[in-house]
Amino acid sequence: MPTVFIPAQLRELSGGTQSVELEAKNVREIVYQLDVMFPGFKDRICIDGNISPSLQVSIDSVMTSRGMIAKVQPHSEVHFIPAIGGG
Amino acid sequence: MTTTQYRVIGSRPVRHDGADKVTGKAIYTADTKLPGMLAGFVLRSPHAHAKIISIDTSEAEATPGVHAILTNADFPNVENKIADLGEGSVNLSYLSANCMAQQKVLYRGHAVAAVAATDVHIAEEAARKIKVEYEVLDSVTWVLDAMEENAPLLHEDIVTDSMGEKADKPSNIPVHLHFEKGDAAAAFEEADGIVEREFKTATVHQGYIEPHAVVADYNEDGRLRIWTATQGSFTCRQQTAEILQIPLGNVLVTPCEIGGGFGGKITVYLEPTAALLSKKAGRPVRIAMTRADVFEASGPTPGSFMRVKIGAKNDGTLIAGEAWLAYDAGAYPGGMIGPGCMCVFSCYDIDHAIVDGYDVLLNKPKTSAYRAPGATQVAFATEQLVDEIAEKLGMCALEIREKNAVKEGSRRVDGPVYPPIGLVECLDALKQSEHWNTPLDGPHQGRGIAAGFWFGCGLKSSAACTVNSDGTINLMEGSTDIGGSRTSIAMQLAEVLGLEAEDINPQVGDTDTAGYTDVTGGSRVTFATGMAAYEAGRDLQQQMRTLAADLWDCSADDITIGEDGVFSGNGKAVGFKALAVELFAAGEHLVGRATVAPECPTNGFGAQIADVEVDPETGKVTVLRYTTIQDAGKAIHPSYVEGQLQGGTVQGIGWALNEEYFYRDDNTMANASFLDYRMPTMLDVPMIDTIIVETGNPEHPYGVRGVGETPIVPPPAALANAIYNATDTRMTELPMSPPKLWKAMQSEQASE
Amino acid sequence: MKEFDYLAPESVSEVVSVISEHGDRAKLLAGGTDIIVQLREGLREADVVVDIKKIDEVTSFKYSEEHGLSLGAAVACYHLYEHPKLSQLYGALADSTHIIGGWQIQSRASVGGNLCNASPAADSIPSLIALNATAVIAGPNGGRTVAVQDFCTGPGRNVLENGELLVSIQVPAQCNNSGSAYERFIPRNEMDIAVVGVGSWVRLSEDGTIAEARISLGAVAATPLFAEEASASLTGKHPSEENFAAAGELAKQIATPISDMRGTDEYRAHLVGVLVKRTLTTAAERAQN
Amino acid sequence: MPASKKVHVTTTINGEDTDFLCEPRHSLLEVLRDNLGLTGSKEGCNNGNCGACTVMLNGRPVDSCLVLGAEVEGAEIETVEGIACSSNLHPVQECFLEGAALQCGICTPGFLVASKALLDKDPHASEETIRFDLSGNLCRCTGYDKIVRAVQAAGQKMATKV
Repeated sequence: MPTVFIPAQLRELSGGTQSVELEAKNVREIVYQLDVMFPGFKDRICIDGNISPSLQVSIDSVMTSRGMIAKVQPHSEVHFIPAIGGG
Repeated sequence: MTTTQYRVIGSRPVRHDGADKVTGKAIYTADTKLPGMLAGFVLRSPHAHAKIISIDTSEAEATPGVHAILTNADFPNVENKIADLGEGSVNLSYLSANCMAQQKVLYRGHAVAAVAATDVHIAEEAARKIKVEYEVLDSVTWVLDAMEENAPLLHEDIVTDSMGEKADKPSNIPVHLHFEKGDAAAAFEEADGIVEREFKTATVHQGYIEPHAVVADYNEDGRLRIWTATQGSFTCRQQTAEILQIPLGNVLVTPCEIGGGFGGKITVYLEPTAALLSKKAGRPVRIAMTRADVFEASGPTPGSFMRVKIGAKNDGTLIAGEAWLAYDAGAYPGGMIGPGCMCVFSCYDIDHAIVDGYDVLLNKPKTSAYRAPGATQVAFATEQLVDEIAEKLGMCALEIREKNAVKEGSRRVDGPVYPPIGLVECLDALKQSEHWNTPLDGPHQGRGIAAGFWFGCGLKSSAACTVNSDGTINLMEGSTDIGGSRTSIAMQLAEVLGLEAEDINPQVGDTDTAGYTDVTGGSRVTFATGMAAYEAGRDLQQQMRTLAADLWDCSADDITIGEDGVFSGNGKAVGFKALAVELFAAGEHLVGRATVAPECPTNGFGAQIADVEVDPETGKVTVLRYTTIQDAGKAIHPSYVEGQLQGGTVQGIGWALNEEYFYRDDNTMANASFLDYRMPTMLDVPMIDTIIVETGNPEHPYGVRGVGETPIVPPPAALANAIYNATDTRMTELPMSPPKLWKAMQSEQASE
Repeated sequence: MKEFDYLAPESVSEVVSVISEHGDRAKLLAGGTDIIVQLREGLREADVVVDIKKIDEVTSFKYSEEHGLSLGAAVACYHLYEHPKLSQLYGALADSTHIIGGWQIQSRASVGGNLCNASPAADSIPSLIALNATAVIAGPNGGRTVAVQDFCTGPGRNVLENGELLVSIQVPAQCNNSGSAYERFIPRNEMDIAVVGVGSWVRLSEDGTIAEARISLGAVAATPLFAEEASASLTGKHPSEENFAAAGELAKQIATPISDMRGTDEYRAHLVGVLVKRTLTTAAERAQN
Repeated sequence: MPASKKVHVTTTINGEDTDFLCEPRHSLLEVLRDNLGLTGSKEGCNNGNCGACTVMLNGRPVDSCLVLGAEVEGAEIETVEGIACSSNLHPVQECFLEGAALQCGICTPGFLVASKALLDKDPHASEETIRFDLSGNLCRCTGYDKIVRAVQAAGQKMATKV
């Protein structure tokens, strides 16, 4: 099952839990399940149903631009991290 | 390590745009002249923070030669919409208000009105006749002051966002970030050695030699044409269309040759203004910033306050890290704090770390990216602490870095683990270098080293190649060429097709002709647009294979394409050119195309060695020798890779030693000129030796990693470490200018 | 930039009449490296810009062993440091003119312009003062001369009155046993404004002691200063590091520097000591050679 | 305020007799770029601190932003456009290209004019001399390393050609 890391700033919602494993095929499924497990999770990282533009999703160290529809593999590691601009 | 032998890649052809650029023929934005073109001038705020009470343009309007005057009333209302600009996102209302102040001016240099006239002098004189009544407000330019509860508030509607959680009252802190990995508090308890310091860095500017410039022609049919100095024509098109609230498809952006950017020419400043002036005047309008405008109203990159702490075991293993970072955002949110947090410990495998970061609004121009934005500041802190703890533990500065360097599988504080990376290889190259193995031999001299990291991104790129009847190729791509990228992109296409670099005629297209391409930034162009060119070449080859099968009376599957681009099958072996000529004669006109969107960061690591001599009487630092080492994955055009390393390093040296925004008591900038901003001249730096490490990037067909940004990261830290080794004085504030270093040396002597 | 008229008279008297007529609204143009920037940035305004480079007297220079150097006010900097003999005789002036701006600036900027602009941090003025130079002025009531050390009256202000212009600068002849040097401290190595600048001149006696010395300080007061006491203290002394350092300490006493983006008052005062010592050392070496 | 008249100026630019009308306030740089279409000389700062507008005025390198157009009556001016001889690049141009001594290219015209002036004076100029004499030209891209080497290489080419 994919491992999802709970951002440190949202661990107040997860009761300190740092990561969870859950059955999911894409980011949307992850977000919705986490929102059930940790109510309020979705509102913290989404705007208008999409990942907040100030965040990006890292799946196995790849910064996906696909947001909620990005696919995850059975052994994927998923992080929600700040978006980066470059010079 | 890549061992493949290439024909074109790794060679050093003369760049395609070279002759134009050494004869003065290359056309930059300010060189563009359209029939009937007017000159624009932007009137800017003399105050750091003020309410605009009224603007009276009547006298200016009556000036002969004036064709249009613009104020904030002419700008459409844009909602608080967040626009994704490919590389980062922006709130459009802030972007618009940064182009033309709305109710308040938030920094000296903030645009308040603009004039278009037959001549720039007339426009300027008319602009000076515009009467703006201000109510001057208290202002703030130091990051910690701006965070105070009773600080002058820049925006009434901004509250702190802590990953989606909003504070209940407004403040100058739009964003608070927090990261944790492991249990830092417990790890510090177990540490045998701990070092902690506070650091400050000054606001610095990208310092491109070409001031921002734009030409806009708003056509009667609603079509807007823009020629501009931008790092990204597509993002410029989007920003302009969104601010003006016009359809994207109505805007054509032609990127002219660009005189440097370094991250500072991504945000639009002048385009909407020029467009609206053109619309009002019914004629094309050109606006160019003055150098003072550039300093006061564009860029810069954040000044910062940082408190960083690291802990290690006696054997030198770094086990704990803690960082508290506050970065200037400037007048609007969206600073560089995210990457700052993610880079503070990015070179070291530290199991337990905690990082807090704050984006802080203050009365400076809105900060923008500058080469590895946010990373140089934190490297200045961490790389000094690493030296300090090594000294405490009796280790050598290189040894402790080798022991703790991140490698494949190391996890960053923000979570992701690294794929294969090259820091260890860079440190090894440093260790083997002639520089490292040559001792210093004079008084007041010192050597310092530092490592650096920047993510390097992929984003989206497109390329199309049209085959000419002689088998040469016109390559159309969309990446503004700031430093020879046309050639490094063309070389990758030449390599795959078995051609020479000179057989490719690369062109940077405008937004109507090139496929969508993100900015020239993020160290991505040679990597991603190069990949697009490679894929376009592959596309062409597949088409040619199919067509050749008809020609040669065999099945396409029977035809193979060699590494040298030779098509072989049915007893024939024909190179690209010959086959293309044959196909053209047979009536086939070929176009290859590709779009790519690689998503894996290219992870550029580097390490640098600095030798300095410090004048004990004046505190002036002379850089004696410098070596920059960088993992390029694979260097396509080594000369231009070296150029990136050397240029980034010298920018870092400037940041380290003399560059800074000075503020007067009224919080207006005191040194908005090249004379007083003090970027390095040729006389201030030595030759910059380079060592290119090539670890190969598995995500790119030729193994390319981005190299543009990382070289600016280590210099302040490497020089601070060198200064310490020369003087026993730890410099925790940038720049380490002579008055500051002299003062610090005096205090050091007094405390001994 | 605001509009102005351009005139290029061919005689000093024509200039005098034009600037007498226009007063403060006329600005003289020699090398232009200060005045054009000031007009462009609105720091000064003019109705008429008077180019003085068509006038022989102000664009030429001559040297004689009897009268020394007569340096036309508009002679560009490079003439001084590229001239084999002048650069040797007037080391401090060669030092100064070689570091005013970059090469491009030195092709245009003049010592006379640098003097008239009267910046406290001007690089050539401490050298002129150390060399005991005199300003030769023409005006509606005829000519007059003023010692360079008395020429500047404040930042950007000088003794020139309505209708007057600087025609040339008279620098005394040099003997074999004199030498001079100018050094400034700047954070970069070129293209910068002096944080402190010091010009020193010494004449040695037959016995190797100092017969006479003149030290001048820049950027530590509203005008460049002649450090009279520090200079006099060296008479009869040996050119040694200690004596030079002691002169530096005395020179510091007349410095009243400000703190600004170029340095603190404390740092500037400290630099006076360092640069007095360094320039005296170089000046003495040049005198000995 | 006086209504300033345009000034008629006759001069030689890149060997060609040229005349133009300009306002007294127009700089030589503005005249070259706007009146004469010689946009090779660049404006980087407009106050003599970057060297991007360097041209030769009567055989000396000057910042053309600090020269009034009206001043150049009877003068000889050479700009970057005049460095190449018909279709042949000058050694200093060749060496800048071969040595990758430019990135964005905006400072390049100024560097080329100043470098050629320096090498005409002394093709064997030392690194120290090169760095001193070209310190009035700012480059933000290259870190100067390749520019210094290109100037040195051009000096060698020029010395052997003579």
